[in-house]
Amino acid sequence: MLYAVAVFAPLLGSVVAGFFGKAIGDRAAQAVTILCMLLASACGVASFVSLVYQGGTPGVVDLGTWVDAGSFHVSWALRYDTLSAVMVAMVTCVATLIHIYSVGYMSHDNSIARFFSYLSLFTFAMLMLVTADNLLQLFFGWEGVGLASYLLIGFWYEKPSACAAAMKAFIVNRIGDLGFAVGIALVFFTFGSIQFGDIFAAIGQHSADTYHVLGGTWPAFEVIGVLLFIGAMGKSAQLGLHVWLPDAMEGPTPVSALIHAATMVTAGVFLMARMSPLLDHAPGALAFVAVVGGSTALFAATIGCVQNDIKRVIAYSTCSQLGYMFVAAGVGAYQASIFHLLTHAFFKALLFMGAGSVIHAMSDEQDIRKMGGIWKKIPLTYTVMWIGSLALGGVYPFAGYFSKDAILEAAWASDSASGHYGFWCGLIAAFLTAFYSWRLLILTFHGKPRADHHTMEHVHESPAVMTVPLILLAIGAVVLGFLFRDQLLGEHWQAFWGQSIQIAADNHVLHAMEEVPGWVALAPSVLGFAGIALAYFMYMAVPSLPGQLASAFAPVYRFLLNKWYFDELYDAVLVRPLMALSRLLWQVGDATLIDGIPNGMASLTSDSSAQVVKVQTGSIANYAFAMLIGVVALISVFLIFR
Amino acid sequence: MGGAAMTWMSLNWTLALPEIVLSCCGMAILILGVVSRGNFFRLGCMLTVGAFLLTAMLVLSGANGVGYSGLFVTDAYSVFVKLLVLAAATLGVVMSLDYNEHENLRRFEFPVLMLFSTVGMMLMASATSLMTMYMGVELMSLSIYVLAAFARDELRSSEAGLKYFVLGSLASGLLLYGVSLIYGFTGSMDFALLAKALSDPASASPGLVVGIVFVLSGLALKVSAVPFHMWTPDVYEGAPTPVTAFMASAPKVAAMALLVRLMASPFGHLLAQWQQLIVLMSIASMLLGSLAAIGQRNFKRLMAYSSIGHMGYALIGLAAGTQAGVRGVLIYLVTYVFMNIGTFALIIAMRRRGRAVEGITDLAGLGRTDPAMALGLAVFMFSMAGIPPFSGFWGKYFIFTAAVQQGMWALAVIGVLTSVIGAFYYIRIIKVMYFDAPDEAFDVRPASLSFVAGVGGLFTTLFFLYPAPVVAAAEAAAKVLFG
Amino acid sequence: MMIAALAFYVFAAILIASAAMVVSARNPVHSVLFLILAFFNAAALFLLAGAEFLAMILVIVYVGAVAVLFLFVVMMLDINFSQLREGFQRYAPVGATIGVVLLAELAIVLGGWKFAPGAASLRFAPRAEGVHNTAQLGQLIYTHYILLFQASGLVLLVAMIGAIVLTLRDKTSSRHQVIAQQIGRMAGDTLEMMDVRSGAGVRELGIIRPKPAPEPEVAAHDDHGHHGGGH
Amino acid sequence: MTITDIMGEGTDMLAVGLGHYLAVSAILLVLGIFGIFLNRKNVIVILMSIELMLLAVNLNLVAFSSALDDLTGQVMAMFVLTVAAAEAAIGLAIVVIYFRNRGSIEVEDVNLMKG
Amino acid sequence: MNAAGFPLLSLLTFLPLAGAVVIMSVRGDEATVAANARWTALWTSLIVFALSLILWVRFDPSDPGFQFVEQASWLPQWGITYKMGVDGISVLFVLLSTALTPICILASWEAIQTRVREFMLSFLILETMMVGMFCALDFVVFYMFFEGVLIPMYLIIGIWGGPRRVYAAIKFFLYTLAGSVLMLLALLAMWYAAGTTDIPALLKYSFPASMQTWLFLAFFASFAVKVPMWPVHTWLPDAHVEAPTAGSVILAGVLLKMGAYGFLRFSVPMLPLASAYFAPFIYTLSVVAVIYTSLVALAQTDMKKLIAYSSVAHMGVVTIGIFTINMQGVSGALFQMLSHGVVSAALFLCVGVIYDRMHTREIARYGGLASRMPAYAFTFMLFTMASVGLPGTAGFVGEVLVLIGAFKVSFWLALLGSMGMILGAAYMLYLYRRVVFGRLTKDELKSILDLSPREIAVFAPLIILTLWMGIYPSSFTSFWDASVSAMVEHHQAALLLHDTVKLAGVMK
Repeated sequence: MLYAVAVFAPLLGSVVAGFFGKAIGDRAAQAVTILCMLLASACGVASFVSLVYQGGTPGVVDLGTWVDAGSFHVSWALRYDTLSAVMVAMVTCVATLIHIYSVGYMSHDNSIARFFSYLSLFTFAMLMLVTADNLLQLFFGWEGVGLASYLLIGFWYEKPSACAAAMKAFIVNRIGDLGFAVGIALVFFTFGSIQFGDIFAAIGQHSADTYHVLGGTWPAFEVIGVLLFIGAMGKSAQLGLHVWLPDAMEGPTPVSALIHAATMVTAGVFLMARMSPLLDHAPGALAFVAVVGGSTALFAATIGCVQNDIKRVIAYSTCSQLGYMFVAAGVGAYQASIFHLLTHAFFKALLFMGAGSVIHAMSDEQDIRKMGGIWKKIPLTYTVMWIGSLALGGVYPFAGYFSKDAILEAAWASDSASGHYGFWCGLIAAFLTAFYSWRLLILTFHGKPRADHHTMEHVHESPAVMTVPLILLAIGAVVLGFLFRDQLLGEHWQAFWGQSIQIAADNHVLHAMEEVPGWVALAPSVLGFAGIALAYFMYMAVPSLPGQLASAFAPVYRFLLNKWYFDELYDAVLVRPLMALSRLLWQVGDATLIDGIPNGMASLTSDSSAQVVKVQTGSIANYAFAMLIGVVALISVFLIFR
Repeated sequence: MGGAAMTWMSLNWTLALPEIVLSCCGMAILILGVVSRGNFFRLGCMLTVGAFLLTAMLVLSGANGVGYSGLFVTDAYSVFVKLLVLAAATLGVVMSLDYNEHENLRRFEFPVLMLFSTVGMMLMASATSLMTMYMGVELMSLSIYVLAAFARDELRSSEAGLKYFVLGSLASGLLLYGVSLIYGFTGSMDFALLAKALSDPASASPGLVVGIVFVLSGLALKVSAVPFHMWTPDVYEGAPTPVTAFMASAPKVAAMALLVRLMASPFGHLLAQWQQLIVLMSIASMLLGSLAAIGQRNFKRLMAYSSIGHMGYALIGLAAGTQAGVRGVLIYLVTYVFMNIGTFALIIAMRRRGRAVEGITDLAGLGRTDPAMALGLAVFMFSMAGIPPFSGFWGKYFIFTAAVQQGMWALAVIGVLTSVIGAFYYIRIIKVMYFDAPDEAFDVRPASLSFVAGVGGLFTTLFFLYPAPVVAAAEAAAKVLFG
Repeated sequence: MMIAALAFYVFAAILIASAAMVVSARNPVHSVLFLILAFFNAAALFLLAGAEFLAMILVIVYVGAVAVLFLFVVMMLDINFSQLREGFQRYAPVGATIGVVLLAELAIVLGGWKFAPGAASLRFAPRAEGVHNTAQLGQLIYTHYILLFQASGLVLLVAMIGAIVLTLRDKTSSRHQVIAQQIGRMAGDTLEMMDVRSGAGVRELGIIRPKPAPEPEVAAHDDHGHHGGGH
Repeated sequence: MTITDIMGEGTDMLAVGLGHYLAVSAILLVLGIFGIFLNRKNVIVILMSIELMLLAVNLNLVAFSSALDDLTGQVMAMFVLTVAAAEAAIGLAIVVIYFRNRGSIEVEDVNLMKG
Repeated sequence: MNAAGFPLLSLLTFLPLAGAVVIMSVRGDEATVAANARWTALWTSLIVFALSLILWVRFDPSDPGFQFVEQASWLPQWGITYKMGVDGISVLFVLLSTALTPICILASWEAIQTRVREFMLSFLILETMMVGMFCALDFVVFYMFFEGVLIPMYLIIGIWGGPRRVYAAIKFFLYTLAGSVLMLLALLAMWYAAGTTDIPALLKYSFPASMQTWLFLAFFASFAVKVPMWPVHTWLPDAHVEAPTAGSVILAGVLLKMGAYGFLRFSVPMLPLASAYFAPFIYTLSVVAVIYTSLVALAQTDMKKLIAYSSVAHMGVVTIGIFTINMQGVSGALFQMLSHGVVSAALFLCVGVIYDRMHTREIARYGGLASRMPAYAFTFMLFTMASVGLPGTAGFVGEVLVLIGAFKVSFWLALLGSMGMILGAAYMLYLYRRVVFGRLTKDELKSILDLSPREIAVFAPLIILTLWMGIYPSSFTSFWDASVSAMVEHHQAALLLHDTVKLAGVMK
């Protein structure tokens, strides 16, 4: 079946490139992986089309048993429904483009085959994630993308910062994964199965289930929801567990585009959507999701405003956009979150790859303070960056406009405190988004060239192999919102989504969002333009202003520049104490205390041995005396205890 | 039981045929030795071995029964013990062949004394009277006193003889005093009659039990149970090594067997009275045996402490006071004898440039210089530590079984824990042999020692394959005392 | 009865006193002499208890043989007895305590002595009426106790062998002539014939010192070599 | 026949009671033991102490024999005497060779091996 | 006689001894003897492995009982028989042992240059002991093999080990011995109570509740040390660090499983009440083990020690799984044992590879190996990930099953017991980063060589196994499903019975 081909073709490519890369050469490795990707995307799109537009029937492709222990059955199976199909299509398409882009971008690297193998491996894992038919397989893909992300962030393993970033990404993700894994256990505990079909079918039976934890009794669904969301927080870099994402920019830019913008980080959102039938019965968990999402959206946007690394700015923007998606999920508008996920995949990949193009042009310079004045030299890149920013900023009719508006409307329409919180956060974030997007654009492309002469001379447009994907993505960033808005969110959303997103009977968000007050619909756009204007004012009109502001509000500026001191906080609160604790446990706990007992017993034994031996004086008289004492003692024992 | 009615045959004198034959052989060898010209030592040893084998055959083929007016018995128990004693003695004599040549101890009296000592042990095994017991003990001990001092030009040897003699005599004094008290209380020295008289534990007077304590002390010295062990390390160290080997095995067996028979048979009903004492001695022996050995540098001395420990384990079986316990003791003794003799054979083989060495560090790197010897020693050490599948494990297994069956948990736990402490010094020897840098190689090992070590090693290693005969024999023997 | 009792007390007192002297006398010769005295008194006590044969044996064997042997050895070894009593003082308190405890325990035990209920029936050799003590002992020893009698013979034999093997010395401490060895000695064993060039020095010939003569083999005897061990 | 009968029968033999004999014997035994471990003079005295102990035993045996009116005790005492003689011989032989090697038979000198 | 038609298990057990005899009988100069010993050992172990595959093929997974049973009279009057057999719980460990032995022998091909004959001898004897222990169906036979393992392992650590080998070897020996002698007492008590040492019979026998407590503690003393559980784990890092590579491999691969196997074979099924009673205690220790030793691992500067500590943490997961006593938990524990057997063994081999080249295990002495040793980097990465429990590798399945099993017991148990997910990732990746990643700056590393064909041959089966176990674990779990469910049911029934009896007592 095409669907399975779409999933496994990248694996094939990865294995070939990985194991035989050396033998067949870089070119061949690239060719194989890209061919596989093309095949995959063709199949992916085909299966999407056939399912959604040609009346195909959703189903499950069973590949075999995986884990089997008592009542715990897990199969390898590919779920074929709209949600998966959409994701498959999106992932394969974006990934294909990024593969192609990488041919150009990585052309000077010396382990190309490895890179392509990793990319394809990642794609495979992501596909496994989105097509999973059960939570465990989803977890497989989840961890698989984590691995690929780790490998790709640490691709330039000779850079210590890259290695550290890779580790950080993996470990922080693991923290979330722990919650996810425990969530899976609770799902099994509640439903007796972790097969999506079984879970969704049994929602009604178990909706009153409770679970005791943390000294209270909670509805089981709420606990599940929170636990799964903790997993999603890790993967989707939500507030608290976001710290890995900016660091992950240590990886090559296509990686940032693919993993840290378009696909992997959205896995959390996907998980929320996937579990929508359950989550919709867990209002508390949803509120939590919305609050965290809203906070992240705002929080990341504030940081994005002051960052100077081009990729980091985009990374924080990703973080912020993911927050939006969670707000949508948190108010029950899963469709909206997936919609934003899709559009975001395109425009964010576009932005990253555009940034990559810039970096490429600037001889691997990433600091926007050292750029500027290059828009004429790389017009195509400049254009696509504009398109990407417009989409990101939510300017009509670019894709971002539709999806972001939908989210904010849904948040408002949800008519809940958490929804409103999400709405206001999102609104402010929309303003900030526009601001930092244009700040980036202006600083990068306009003004006086701040790079050294040598670099400026080398600024050139990227080769076609890089620009073509950019153009394709740009097209996507322009048209996607327009094309899909109604299908995904309109009255007939059910026709599109089928059974893949099920919402509770009392969830009318999609309907209500059409009827929000006018100002709600308008506000994002207005604020977006305001942000653009502010950016223009600060960086184009009065370029000295930012510096003055920064020195005037130095604490705030430093606070933002240092990312709210999250890294430092974690370092001080978690990492250092843990490392100290581990040394303490080792040196004191193990080496002194625990080993002290056997070692102490050993020395006690040898000491007492020395004492015992002292009795053995060699003197006959003493020996005789000892015997006599023995006799007397024995007689006494006998007489006393008889 | 008037003397007049007594006929020669009613004594059942044939029951003691093995002893009689062995004594006659001993005297014959003595005469031959005296009249022969030249060195009779080697031949004397051979003849002694022959005599032992002959005796063993007689023991095996002899009938069971009580003879000599109740002084002497031949039963499964005595047969078991005698065979074991004879085996140990035979191997002991074989071991001395080469050693004595080297150390200028080639005098034919040596095997003869071993022989008479063995006669004493056989008497002990068959003793059913306190008198027979005493005579057996003395015959055995007197010979060994002399043997211990046999290297008469060596201070260490004569000191060993002196110490053993003095303390041994003191012990026999105590023993005798105990015998006199028991006799005084019951009017008899016959085990069967004693058992009858003491069938009611309540009737036992303090005097009797104090007598038992004295007897116990006297025998405890022979098995070197704490606190009557003090002579052991010094004597083991000082005595010529084959003598050490001999007295670490055969007399221990005989004395332990006698102790068991004495405690189980005439005083069996008084179990509650003496059990505690045995438990105390057992615990003390195990503790001391394992602790004191740790710091030792001299291998023979280490073996002394080791044997103290081993006797502590054997006493567990006695303390249990059951048939299973006695069975355990017997099996333990069997395994003990073979691993002990084997170890000593290899200690004797520790000879460098013609001079005997005894330090544990002299074994350094033996695994490389003489793998066979190292392997042998390793087997014995592991076995003594009670690591399966070697026979030492089985000894402990059956001993602890008895203790557990009687619910003597504390004893059993202390037993196994001391065996762990004990394991430390056994594996330390293995460590020296295998882990340390090699020292100069030992001299070529004479065949006789290889033979003895081989017998011990094979028994120790292969015992687990077919333990049934030994266990069955021990069971049968134990049954005699309780049946 | 009175006389017998009086005799008992006298003999017992002397016995104990002389035993104490055995232990505490400074001069070992005195100890032996007190031992002899103790034996005599013990023999007297035996007599009082009706064991005439044993009493005689004690005098003959012990006084006549054993004690004299002691005396002999003490004198032969010529031990100086100057330093005494050090250990005695050091160990006396604790030793005395233990001794007193032991004595007290024995007193408790023996004080209330009673026989086993069936003791009478358990007797193996009740005294026969009208048979002399010695005769009856003889009858017992040569019949019922023949085994032990023989065993005691073995014990004595062992003692004899032991005493001989330990103390008998051949007069071999000096080197003595082994004629066979002298006759069997070959010239080639000790002599090396070399061709000596004229004018060649000893060093040139590679001869630094003459080849050592082989150790003369001494006939096997007991106390050659390996003195003192040196372990 | 009861014990008192035996005792009664024995009394004509026994000038004084069994207890007296036992007491003397016990004292003798304790003296012998004292001699062994309190005496630090020379080894021969230890041997003599052992003889004292054996004497105590013999006294006991004879006393019981008399009290029980049974000859077994005396037979035993005879064997004890025999063995004691043998012991003395061997003991002295050992002392002699020890003296030859060590040049002393002081008790405290006998301590080459210890530990 | 049994499914194989001949005494397969005995053959598996004692064939290595035959190889040992062959090795012993070789005479000649050192090189000849060494070469001969290597080849003989390899072939012997390969033949044994090939034979053990019969188990894989002929084992009937649907039968919860013992299969391939063989029996010979040994001490018949005393209830002790020589009885061998495997059930779903033990069969795969037999295979694990037979599979790891040739790998170990191959791994020491060049690493061991001194006293090769003795080394191979020890290894074959060790194989006998391991296989025998997993096959034993008589308690005494079991104990013999269980203890017998000490001998070759002691020698392997002590002779071919590192600088502190003597300390490590003696510590290992005494620690384990101290534990197992107490088990011996329990064994004897069981023998006395049940009149037999036959394991299948003992499994059916129900011991009185009060006795169970003591028996359990005695068993615990032995198995906890062997597993090892916190706080009796400290022998393990020492032993691992000092042992030669192959020793560490077999120690981690099989020997640690003996303790867990003991829990599964004896403690849980034979002493259901005590197991239930002590389960919280075990959970506590296990959770502490997971967190504590993971943290300690984080601080290590010695590669082997780090992996050794990780073993303790992983075995903590195993003990949690075992004492959840439900299908998933036990199944997960078994799987974790198997996977740990493969993965940690492979990790030790990975350390061995570079140790053979550089003769140091100090992490700080390495760095940037990836550029010189890509194949090694890949292999190490794979096993690192497996150790971390990445889905798709062997390490994951066990952990997730235990997690699910533990969740049935308690949320916190599941959560804390799975902390290894995070901490494990931390210390393993930290290790990997310091050794393999980074810039290769150290001169002595510049000429380091990548995996040799022999080493690839060593790793290949382990890689395949790791992935196979991760992707298609049911081919392994199916072996023990029936046995485990029988065990769990038996356990529930025993608890129920006890409760009923108690209730009845109260009613009266």
